[in-house]
Amino acid sequence: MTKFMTLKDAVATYVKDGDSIALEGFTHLIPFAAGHEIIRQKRRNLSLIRMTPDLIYDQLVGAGCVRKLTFSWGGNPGVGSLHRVRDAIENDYPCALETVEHSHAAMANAYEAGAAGLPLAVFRGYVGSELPLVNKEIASIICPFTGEQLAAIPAIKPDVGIIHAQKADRAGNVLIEGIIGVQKEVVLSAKRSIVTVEEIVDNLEVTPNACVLPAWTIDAIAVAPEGAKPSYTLGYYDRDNNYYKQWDNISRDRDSFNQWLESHVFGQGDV
Amino acid sequence: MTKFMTLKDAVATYVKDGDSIALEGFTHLIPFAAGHEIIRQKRRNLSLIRMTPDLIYDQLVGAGCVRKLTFSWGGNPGVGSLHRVRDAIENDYPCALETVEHSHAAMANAYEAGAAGLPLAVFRGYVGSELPLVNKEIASIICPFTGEQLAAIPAIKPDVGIIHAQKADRAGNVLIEGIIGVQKEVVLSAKRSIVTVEEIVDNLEVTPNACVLPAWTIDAIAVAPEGAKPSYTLGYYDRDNNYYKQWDNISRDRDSFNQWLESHVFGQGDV
Amino acid sequence: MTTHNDTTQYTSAEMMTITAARALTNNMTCFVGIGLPSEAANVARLTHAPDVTLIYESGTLQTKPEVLPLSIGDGELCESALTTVSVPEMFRYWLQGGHIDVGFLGTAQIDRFANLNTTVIAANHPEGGKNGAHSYANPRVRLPGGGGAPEISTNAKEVFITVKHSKRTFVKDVDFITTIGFGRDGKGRDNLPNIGRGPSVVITDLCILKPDPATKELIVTSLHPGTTKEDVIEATGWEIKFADSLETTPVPSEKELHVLRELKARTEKAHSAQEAI
Amino acid sequence: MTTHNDTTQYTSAEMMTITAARALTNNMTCFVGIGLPSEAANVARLTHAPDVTLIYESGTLQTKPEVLPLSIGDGELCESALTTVSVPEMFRYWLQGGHIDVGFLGTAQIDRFANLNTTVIAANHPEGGKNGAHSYANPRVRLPGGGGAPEISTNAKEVFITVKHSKRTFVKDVDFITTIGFGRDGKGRDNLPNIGRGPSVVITDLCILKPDPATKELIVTSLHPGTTKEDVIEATGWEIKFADSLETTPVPSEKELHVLRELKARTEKAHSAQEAI
Repeated sequence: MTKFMTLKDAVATYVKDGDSIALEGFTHLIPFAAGHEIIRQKRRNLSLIRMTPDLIYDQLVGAGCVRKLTFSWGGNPGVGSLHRVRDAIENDYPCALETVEHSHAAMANAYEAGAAGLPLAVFRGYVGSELPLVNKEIASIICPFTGEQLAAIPAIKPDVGIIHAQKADRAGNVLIEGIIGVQKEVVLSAKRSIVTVEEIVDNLEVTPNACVLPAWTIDAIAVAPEGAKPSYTLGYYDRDNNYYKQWDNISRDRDSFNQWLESHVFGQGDV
Repeated sequence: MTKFMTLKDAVATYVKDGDSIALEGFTHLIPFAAGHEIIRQKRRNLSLIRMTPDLIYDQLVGAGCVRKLTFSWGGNPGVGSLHRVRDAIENDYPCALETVEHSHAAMANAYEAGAAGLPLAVFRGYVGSELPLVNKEIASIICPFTGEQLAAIPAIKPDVGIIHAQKADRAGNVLIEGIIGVQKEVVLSAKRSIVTVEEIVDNLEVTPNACVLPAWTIDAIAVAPEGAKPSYTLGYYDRDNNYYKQWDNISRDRDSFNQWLESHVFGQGDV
Repeated sequence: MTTHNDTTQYTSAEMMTITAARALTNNMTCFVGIGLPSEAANVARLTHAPDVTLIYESGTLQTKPEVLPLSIGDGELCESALTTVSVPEMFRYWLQGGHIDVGFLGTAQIDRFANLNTTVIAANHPEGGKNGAHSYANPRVRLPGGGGAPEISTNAKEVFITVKHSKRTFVKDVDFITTIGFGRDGKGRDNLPNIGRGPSVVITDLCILKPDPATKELIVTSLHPGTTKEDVIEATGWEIKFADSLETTPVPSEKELHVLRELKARTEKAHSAQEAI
Repeated sequence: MTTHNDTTQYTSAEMMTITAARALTNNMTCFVGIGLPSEAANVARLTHAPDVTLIYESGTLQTKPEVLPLSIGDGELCESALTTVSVPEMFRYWLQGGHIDVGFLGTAQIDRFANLNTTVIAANHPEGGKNGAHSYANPRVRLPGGGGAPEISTNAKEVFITVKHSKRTFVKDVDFITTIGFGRDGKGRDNLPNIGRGPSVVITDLCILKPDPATKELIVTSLHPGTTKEDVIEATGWEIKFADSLETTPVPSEKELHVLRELKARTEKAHSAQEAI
């Protein structure tokens, strides 16, 4: 059953060197607090999966935690490049980074297939694209009824799924609301899962079809107020778009990034 | 764009002899009013699709509207048989009835695939079952990554999808709440769609992830208060379990069924 | 339904339901079939397993109905659930996704390898054949069909079955395998790493049966009080075997009987409340 | 961002956005890419097409943002949407399911067959090759990647593209086909009945281009006021052709300019409101 624990304990217990990990949240509810805790605990050789690596993976890559990155759109949204990711790909700094590149539709389908317990995702994708030339994961199947060739890629089933959500009740059931992305899929497909929440409440007070993850689908719940900042939590705080813009300068230079890392991650106390 | 119209006009405009039609609603929100209107308009040679044929299809079959039935559980829930369906299968009364039989998982996946625009559904199903011996639609594919054999069946894409829902707003957006079954899938996969609603409201007043069908996915909306009775509409009225029990006697006998048909369907005025 | 106020007396149906309820424990997630399994699962929840997670194929997750549903999608199931998901999501993410510990099923026919038939009864039909391919089109009795069972049986980690014991129901070979137990030869799950381990217990109104670990043939492991081996042999369509260490099933407790009877009385009242046609 | 209060004056960027906005009509469902397409789509909604249905890949259906989103999943998009679905549902049911009339895309590189490259710039790299297979691993410039575009381009019924015109952007052959227009030879969509008809218009800050119906090569069909053929030739990396009946794009109206400038001002204000790191 679900264990409420500190984020420090949750990461120490469930995140191991070499794990494949998906920290998801499609722009909304990106689990930054959990990512920073992974950096603080100096996990290494992680294989990270995320549709949009975003600042959170720029930080994890820059901190040297990552050896492999699976993604489908690798920029700083509306701003520009992820400089730490580029430095790793282009210059092996701070270490070499292998990449597996997909489209959004492919990754969304692969998460769906993972949650559905299937070994593969089948979809009408990559038609005419040259991504299959550079990603050997992309295969195809033939429909036995129509003869149509459809794209097939392996389902995503990470060792650890990590998401941020609005709230949990005292039994450990979790409500996700707003842009829910692939978060349900990540928790249901992962071998182990960690959920950070803004708060714990007596009653989730939900409508009949709300996106609620039952307690028994989650391994650890940690309270992390503002745990998605500079991303946002609907109903709690807005996206800090200005932070995203400023990240461009901070991350462009190795020294300024390392200073940021020291003061904003390692310099922060336990959560 | 969506047209508000009477149920009579909606059926007259969008339901044709020989069509494949899915009137869905998993126990909840079964579109009885729409089914009765189809009987009144004497549609013939319909190919009906429903996971649980329920009383609604017993009535349509008994009324002679149907030549083919695709289903996955064909009883009167908690009560017994669907006598009109059995009479059609066993004695060709009032006409012969072809059946295509699936499991729930298969049909749920086939509706999902239809909504997803795919020609086939792929799932881990029918393992060890003898249904594939008697249903030639059931095929398989081999996963190119693991070699696992998985079940494959054609996607369901009906000519007409018909559902009942709680309410529409004045722009024609529809809220479905509670046990939502495969209703979204039916509307999204059907060539034409009809939705009956309990009422029209100024504002749906929904939470961010409510099951709402945009107006532009629907061809016709008809107001049909209590349009799901003796099934139920969450928030409006309960399931009439007693009606389901009494149906056993009414439907067992051809004469008593035909009397019921005259008085309760043909004898009813236009909706 | 006759109710009994004397809790030292109980019917064989009550014995069956309560014994079936005891198979569920507090930390299980159970995909519940309608009818006998639903009754047993809710008795479990209202007695020794208050936190057992009940899931119905209508999409209701973690539901706690006050009265038993007549159908798999009664309003009560949704209103008392943690949340309700679509039926495709239920079958894809929750069942096939591997989140169900126990699938709890009833059946019309069951054979020695715990294969279930809810499709057609046809063995005595002149056109009938054993493998179903021949008899299906022209059955003696047309049953409702598979519903959720074929995939519940393979995608849940294990399966409990509860069904009344009779020679008509307990047959050597089912007329049609709607839902696999262990296949026609007991080896139907061998070399299939991605499916569950299948039926682990069958609870009837006479006894408890479990598959022999080696052959997968159902054998009697416990007799309900007052039931003899002869009763079981008489009600079973194959040469039924008994475990060496044959047990006697504990009698229902006062609390269990009280909870079951209250539940059935509430249910009866709720389902009769509405008007006539 | 410089704003202009004189609506008889406008920038080429404003001309591009407003011309792109005009391509959308009131009854379309549009899958909106971030950046220029999002700006154009919202100008359309705030001017001539108040009921245009805007859908973003973050799952927001029928959204009506007050300010432009910086990212594809800003809170504004969800709060002003009819409803928000999961990202798998968005790509499976809404895009692949065939409910999108127009996919509105930007790009980093576009070629004469309207193929788009947002993956790698590599043609000038010593290791680079035209088909991308070779240059991908060691690019001159690593771009963000495909995101939603590869499947938007094939699953939407048609595609609009808006991008600034320059020789670096408008190349004869893209270094890498992230997203198909009409393929390397213009025949990439032939005999594929289950995909959309592809790019129907490209709107730049200089002109409007459309694919030749026969060859699928992009040709200029309308020049923006003040733009010459030479300007376009100079900014295009292949021998660009002009339609016989070459039109002049209508100038922005006062209302369009006002709406665009107000939208950008509101957006600027909203995105700068938060604290520094």
